[in-house]
Amino acid sequence: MKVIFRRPESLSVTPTHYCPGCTHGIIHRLIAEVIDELGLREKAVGIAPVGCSVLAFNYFNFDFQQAAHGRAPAVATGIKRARPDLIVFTYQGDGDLASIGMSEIIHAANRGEKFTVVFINNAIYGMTGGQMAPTTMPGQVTTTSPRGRDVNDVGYPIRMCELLSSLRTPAFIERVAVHNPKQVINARRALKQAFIYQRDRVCFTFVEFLSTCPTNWGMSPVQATRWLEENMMPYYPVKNFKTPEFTEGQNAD
Amino acid sequence: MKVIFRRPESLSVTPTHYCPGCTHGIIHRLIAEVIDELGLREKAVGIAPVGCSVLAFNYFNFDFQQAAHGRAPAVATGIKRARPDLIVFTYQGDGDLASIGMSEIIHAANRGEKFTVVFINNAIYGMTGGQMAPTTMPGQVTTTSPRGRDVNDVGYPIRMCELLSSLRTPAFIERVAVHNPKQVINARRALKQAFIYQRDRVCFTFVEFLSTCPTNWGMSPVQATRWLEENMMPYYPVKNFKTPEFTEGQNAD
Amino acid sequence: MQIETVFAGFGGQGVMLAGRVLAEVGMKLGKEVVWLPSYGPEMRGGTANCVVIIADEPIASPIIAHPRDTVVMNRPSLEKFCPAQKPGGYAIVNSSLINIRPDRDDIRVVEVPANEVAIEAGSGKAANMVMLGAYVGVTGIVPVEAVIEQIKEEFQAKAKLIPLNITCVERGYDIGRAAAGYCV
Amino acid sequence: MQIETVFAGFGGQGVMLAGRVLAEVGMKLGKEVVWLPSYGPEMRGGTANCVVIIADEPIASPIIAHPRDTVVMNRPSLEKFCPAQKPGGYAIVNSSLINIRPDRDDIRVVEVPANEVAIEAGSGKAANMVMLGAYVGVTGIVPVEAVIEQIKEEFQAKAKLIPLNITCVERGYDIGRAAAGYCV
Amino acid sequence: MGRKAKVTIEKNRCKGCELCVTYCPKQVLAMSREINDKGYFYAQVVNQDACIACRFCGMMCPDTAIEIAVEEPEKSEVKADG
Amino acid sequence: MGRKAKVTIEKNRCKGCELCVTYCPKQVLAMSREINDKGYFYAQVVNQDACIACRFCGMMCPDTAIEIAVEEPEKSEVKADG
Amino acid sequence: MAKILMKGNEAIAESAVRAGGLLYFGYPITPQSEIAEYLAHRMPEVGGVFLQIESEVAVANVLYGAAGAGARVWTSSSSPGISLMMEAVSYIAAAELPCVIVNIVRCGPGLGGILPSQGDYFQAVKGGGHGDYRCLVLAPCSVQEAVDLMPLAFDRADRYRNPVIVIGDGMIGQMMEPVEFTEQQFPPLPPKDWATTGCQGRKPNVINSLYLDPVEEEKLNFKLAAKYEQMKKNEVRYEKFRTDRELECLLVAYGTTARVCKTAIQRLDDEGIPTGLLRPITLFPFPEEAIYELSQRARFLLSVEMSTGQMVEDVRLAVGRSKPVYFYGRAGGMVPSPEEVVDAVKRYLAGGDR
Amino acid sequence: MAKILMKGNEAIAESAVRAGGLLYFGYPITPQSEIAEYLAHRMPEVGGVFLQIESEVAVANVLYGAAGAGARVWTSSSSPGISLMMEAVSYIAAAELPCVIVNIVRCGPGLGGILPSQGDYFQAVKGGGHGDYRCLVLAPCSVQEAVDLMPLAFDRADRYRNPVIVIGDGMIGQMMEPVEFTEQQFPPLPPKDWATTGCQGRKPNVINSLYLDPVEEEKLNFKLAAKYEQMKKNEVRYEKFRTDRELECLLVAYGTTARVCKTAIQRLDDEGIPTGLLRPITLFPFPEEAIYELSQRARFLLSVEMSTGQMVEDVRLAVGRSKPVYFYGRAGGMVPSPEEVVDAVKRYLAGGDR
Ligand SMILES: Cc1ncc(C[n+]2csc(CCOP(=O)(O)OP(=O)(O)O)c2C)c(N)n1
Ligand SMILES: Cc1ncc(C[n+]2csc(CCOP(=O)(O)OP(=O)(O)O)c2C)c(N)n1
Ligand code: SF4
Ligand code: SF4
Ligand code: SF4
Ligand code: SF4
Ligand code: SF4
Ligand code: SF4
Ligand SMILES: [Mg+2]
Ligand SMILES: [Mg+2]
Repeated sequence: MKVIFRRPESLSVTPTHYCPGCTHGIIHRLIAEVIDELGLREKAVGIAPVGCSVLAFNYFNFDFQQAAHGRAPAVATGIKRARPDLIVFTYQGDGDLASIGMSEIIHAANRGEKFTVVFINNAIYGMTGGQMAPTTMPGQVTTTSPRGRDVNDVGYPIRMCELLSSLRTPAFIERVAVHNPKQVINARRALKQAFIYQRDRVCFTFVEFLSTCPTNWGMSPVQATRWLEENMMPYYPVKNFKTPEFTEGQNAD
Repeated sequence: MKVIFRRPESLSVTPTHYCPGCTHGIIHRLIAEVIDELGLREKAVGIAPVGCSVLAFNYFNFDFQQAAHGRAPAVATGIKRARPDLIVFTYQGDGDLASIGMSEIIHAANRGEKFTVVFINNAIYGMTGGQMAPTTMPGQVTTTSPRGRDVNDVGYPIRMCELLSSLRTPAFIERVAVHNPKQVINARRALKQAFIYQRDRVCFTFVEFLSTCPTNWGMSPVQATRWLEENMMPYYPVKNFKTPEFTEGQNAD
Repeated sequence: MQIETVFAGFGGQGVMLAGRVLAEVGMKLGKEVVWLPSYGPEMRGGTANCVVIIADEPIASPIIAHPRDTVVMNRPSLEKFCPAQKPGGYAIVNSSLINIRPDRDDIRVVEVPANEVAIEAGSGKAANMVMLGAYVGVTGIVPVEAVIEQIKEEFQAKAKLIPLNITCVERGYDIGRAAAGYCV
Repeated sequence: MQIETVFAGFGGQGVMLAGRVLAEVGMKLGKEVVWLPSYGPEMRGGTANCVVIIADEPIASPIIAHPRDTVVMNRPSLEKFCPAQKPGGYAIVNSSLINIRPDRDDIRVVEVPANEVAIEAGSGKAANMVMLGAYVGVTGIVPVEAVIEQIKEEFQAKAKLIPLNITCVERGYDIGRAAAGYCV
Repeated sequence: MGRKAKVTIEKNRCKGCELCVTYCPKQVLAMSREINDKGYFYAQVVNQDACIACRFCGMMCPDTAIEIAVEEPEKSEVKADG
Repeated sequence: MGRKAKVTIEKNRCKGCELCVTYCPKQVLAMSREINDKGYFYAQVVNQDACIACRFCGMMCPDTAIEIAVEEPEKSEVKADG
Repeated sequence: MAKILMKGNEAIAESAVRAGGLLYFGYPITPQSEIAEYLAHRMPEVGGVFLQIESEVAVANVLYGAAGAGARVWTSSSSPGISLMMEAVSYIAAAELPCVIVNIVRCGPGLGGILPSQGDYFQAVKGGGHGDYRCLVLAPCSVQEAVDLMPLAFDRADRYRNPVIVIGDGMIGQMMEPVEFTEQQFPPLPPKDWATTGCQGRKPNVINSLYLDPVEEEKLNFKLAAKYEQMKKNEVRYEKFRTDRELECLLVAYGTTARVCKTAIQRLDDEGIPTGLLRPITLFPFPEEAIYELSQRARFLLSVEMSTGQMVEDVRLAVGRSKPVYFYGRAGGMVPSPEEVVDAVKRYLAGGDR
Repeated sequence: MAKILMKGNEAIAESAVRAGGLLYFGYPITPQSEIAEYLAHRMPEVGGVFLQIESEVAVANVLYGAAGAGARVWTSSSSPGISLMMEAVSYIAAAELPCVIVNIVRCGPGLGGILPSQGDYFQAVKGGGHGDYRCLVLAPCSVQEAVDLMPLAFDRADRYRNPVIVIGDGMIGQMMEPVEFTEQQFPPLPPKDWATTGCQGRKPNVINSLYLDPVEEEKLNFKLAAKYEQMKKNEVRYEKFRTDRELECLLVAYGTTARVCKTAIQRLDDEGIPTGLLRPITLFPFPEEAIYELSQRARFLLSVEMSTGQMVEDVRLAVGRSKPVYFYGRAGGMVPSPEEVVDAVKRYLAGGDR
């Protein structure tokens, strides 16, 4: 028998602390797979955010830094400017990236820092117990929007891909999802593309993952995948927003 | 003889500390004129940034707060949430708003805070002596880009109107200029519109002014108006980006 | 007099609620009380626990290294908390899920098949109330009637759960009373 | 021995440069020197000034409440700095722009029509060098040759400005020398 | 896809989320009635023969509890879906 | 626009930026050869009669040094260009 | 009113609402998110404002704005979040604006952990932001005291036009205790005639902290310094516990550790070692004189903290070299047990490890 | 090498470059923007990195990343900008990363003014961020000393894996003085085998400050505390001026005010009032013992600061109640003159206003 699917080398054996069915785990695996596949493990530096994935450094088999809440893009800038030869990615939740870290992500993107951002949009603050995120859906009940997100009071959810795409500099921006196998396959492709662009020092690369938080959404993991599909997908279209034009040749691996 | 043009009531007599020909002064006057015209002086609260206009509170004849660098939109949020009946505007430079204050402006805009932002884009840090701003033009020489802004190293200038327009919530966004009388007339119209929307509690309102900094651009005021026209206008189109659709009726004053 | 009780179990077993009910009852009886949850890293997925202190005098330190009593609903909790109990204290052990006993002869241990009892009463989710009832039964720390009153108040919004929970408290109480004899 | 000199004028009159040239010369002569600009709110538009200290011993405090000498290029500067001078000091006054005199009889005042002299030499912008030359002429604080050497170095990149500036220093120096007699 | 496949689920890694079970196109998997060491009802293989080695279960498992093997070696071996 | 206009420039408010002079469509204004109290060459009216009261000079003046009056009262008086 | 059992965080929130703290802006962080969550429910009921802001940096500047517009405004956070407020707190103090900031301290430095700590003492008391300023700092040791101190915090903030920090730890925030809400009476406050509320009928008001003229800026600095002296005169608060006797040791501790110390003192009494406690309730102003006075009755002092030694400096400042001042601290979320305190006292009594 | 006349800010920048501080990230702020401007030219010449970052909050986190990747990295700012770095500085200290932060202090609190001040003493010395951490703090009093201390700052940052703050004031930054760049020798440093540089041939490295287990977090806290004790033992630096005699008064002052004090001492000598100066060069660790020792030779001490009284607390801590410690301060950009210091000394000598 030949093994055709197993834990990638870049992922450590340590079991995660994530709740059952939380798609953080799927995204971790995709990153590890892509890094293995591109042979980048020994040059990789991941950056863990503050959020449920704060312990991500325990789950990967390569170097990691743990960043202050929202500042992972600044930390990545520091690493990459110090060592442009390293492969650097941030892993950030929506509270981390789209709320407190808004300035850092926009400016890193706009400087065209050549690292990869893995952005986990689960429409909520997972780690702190389910408060409203900038990405929380209209009407969605959270612990700090107990009557549902009121767009007249706090505005509409922020779409980071759209926002970043309006800047001229950042060149690879894509939104993907991981709530069913088809989406996972597509997500993996996009993620790999991002790392290739980084490896080839082409551009800033950004991949947004629609992700679930069964615990704070108050539903089963399977329900959560459906809720994501029905509620988030229409507002957060899964698609490529930007691909560097001038580098078609480099796309192939 | 009938006076048809004079210093508006909302502007104080105090001479400004601005350099000769700096268009900060023109924009100050426009604000004062609009506030006078709408009869809002006694309800107005301006917010001065950190930047050349840090002393703006000396130049207007109504209440003012001086905000920390970049945080004027947060300060405005506080005032407006405390006293929704007041007419609140921030006055911010491009270093203030587009660099250090990026997070605050995006989130205030996205919450739809009902104040007005007067954004002064002069493509440079004026007050601190001419360092590069996020809005500095490609190739433009500044004290921190002595070889000209290198877009491969620090990216392209940020266009705030375009960036904010990609958000769903903020509804009135316009870019204007003040480097010749025609532009001034247009700018005044847009600014007035913004204050009307605020007064009627319709939406977040944002007016970007292309402005000159003769001192740090190293040219005469008149040359500066031409440099702006030739270099900034093509990259920063003067136009309305967003107008609330649902409020046509309220547009008239 | 001051009695400290640790309620501990898996997250989701309802140990926090059980402790809180006891604290509320203590307060209403005019005692000094503190309810202190652990909110450490173990919150997500792992074990949950809280300490309830009931005392006649103002409570000085809410940090209890050596509680008198424990109410443990799973094995890790027993392993963690029973060794630290004061001699002479009580340990109420959920024997439905725990197949060991505290390795001590200076505390009084009562085994309660809480999950079985609760399932029988209508839902395994109310095992915490069985444990609470048993604890009250064994120790007499507060009158069981007061606990039942508190349950009514607690579940006001979900009234249909009241009978189940009361039944569980009562059945636990009976087990506790019965055990009180031999365990003392 | 320690001599403190304030160079003051409008922004753009070149007082900072004049002071710096003096400090450089002092340093090259093996003296202790400090050049301290005011960088306060007056920077933009208003007056500019710097203090130069030249001393034989290490300089303790660079903050000089009472300078010995002043080189003032406009009226506000005269009004601000001359009253604080030490008795016995020198005040070099740009009479092209200042039509008053310091209201003191314990300092030695030399009036220099610096702008006129500079315009005559080729450009009013070099009035600062006239003032510097005059100051050196009056006080002999450093040899004028050293100043001229420094000017050459200073304007290395804009070599065509060297002759003008040297001429201005020299003319100022002559005025200063001539005045040295009567003002002492 | 007709080749024989073997899906292995590491019982004590499983958190019982049911994603693999739900997204397996061939009902190869089902949840257990017992709990594992962590206290979860875990996923198990109940119909190995129906497996088409599509790897969907592995792709959906957040806890890398699943390993999939096939009888004949293939070209792109460990690559999951690249 | 044919009515008589009077433009007044407050000499010591002027910073000599030349914007009014440059953007006056009728060359009504010019820079002085003398400096004002602040040390600037200031703008002055040199050809009042040519003025068409377009207010451009006032609009461009960053220092509100300019006041403009016309002979007959108009409808929208103090409004500059609204 | 009957007592109700309430979690510290929720009780703080309720007390603030009752004290008229009707504008709350905050950003979630453990172990104090229950404050925001409670207010998300509660504020709409009382016509107040609850708004989640994008970051702590912004929160503190929103406070500035709202306070400047005359509102009773407050926030809460925990250590790293408080660090992000430092620039704005310095602005608030400089502009003399009133606001209340609750810090439910967790372990640091860095991301640290979420367990209780007293590691932010210096930051709160010496001023973690730039420049010469101080905050009034209140440190409750129980849920009831937290409830009682909130109205005081708002009153003093308004009275002194100064930020007031209420410093708790995860224990105070997470613990449930019976509480009673009693209305507190304060002397009338002066009108906020400096607030930017529109200049109708008066000259424009300006909220500002910029003074380019050093004479003016120094005036502000000296004015602020004088205000802090006023606080030192009028606001010192502390509790004495078993200090009315000759003491072997005077313990000094605040918040949670003070409660631990009380238990330790009871045990030490059992062993015949008379020990007392001075519990500062205000950390700034610090009860220097009270400590100095009591110190004269004790053979030595022991500062007990959940830190590696911060308040101990203020204790030493109070006592000078007149009596030995020792330190016992646990850190990282470890809470000293009464036994440990007892042991430490005995160790130093025996001429122990110092 | 011949001396050259250089502005403090530029000299600091040049010295850092020569010390291998080849990665600089910063954000403009008066009175230190010349540092960035100088480096914008200079870094490309030496293959270093100069990058203007969007804010000070981000700058400090960029330092964290770059330091974690093994680089010699530094920044500079002034008071409000430093306040914005507090969270990250706490992270850097917790993760034990080396970096150098230059603070050219201006007046605060709030926006304040751009004139020189020493109002950030507490922030630098006690740790303005959350949690138990300390920075090594170096305070030059001349351009030459600033130049000399930069290589030391980098060395000690690397050696202790700790942030080092170089604290100047506008005076130091703006003033020109003759300087000489001499190469300094330091013992070899251990390799940065903890840095995240790719895990080729080794186990993965993690840069982190999160410890959910209180036992681990406490270990970190105690480890850090031990490191700071090491610093106290090995790094104390100070200058004595005219202290080798019986003194009427011992002045304590650092940076610019120390120079003022020296002039004052000369004048006091002229008047026959023997006075000495202890100038701390390291503010943390503070030269406690040296001050205590010297204090025994003086009738009283006077702490002279450009603040309303900060370092004076550390002087008092050093001296205890054994000798009176007075304070003379100017603020808001006002610099005390030698005359004022002379007067203050005489006033206290006469049993003056205290
Ligand atoms: C400065 C600061 N503010 C707040 C927090 C508390 N905090 C921790 S995680 C988090 C939000 C996490 O949400 P998100 O980024 O969406 O990640 P998720 O947990 O959903 O994956 C917050 C607010 C913190 N640690 N530091
Ligand atoms: C926290 C902080 N960082 C930096 C500064 C210094 N600073 C003052 S103004 C300014 C930039 C001003 O530029 P801009 O906002 O474009 O306004 P302008 O002067 O061009 O009108 C900076 C960086 C400050 N005061 N506070
Ligand atoms: S709280 Fe939500 S995001 Fe966090 S681990 Fe659980 S399910 Fe995932
Ligand atoms: S520096 Fe530039 S922006 Fe500032 S006042 Fe002068 S011209 Fe205007
Ligand atoms: S490989 Fe495909 S068919 Fe086989 S068990 Fe997994 S999901 Fe089902
Ligand atoms: S997807 Fe993984 S964790 Fe979830 S049930 Fe299946 S095997 Fe278990
Ligand atoms: S009003 Fe028009 S025409 Fe008259 S001076 Fe002004 S710009 Fe010229
Ligand atoms: S525009 Fe105003 S300031 Fe400029 S020259 Fe004309 S009058 Fe003077
Ligand atoms: Mg999230
Ligand atoms: Mg600007």
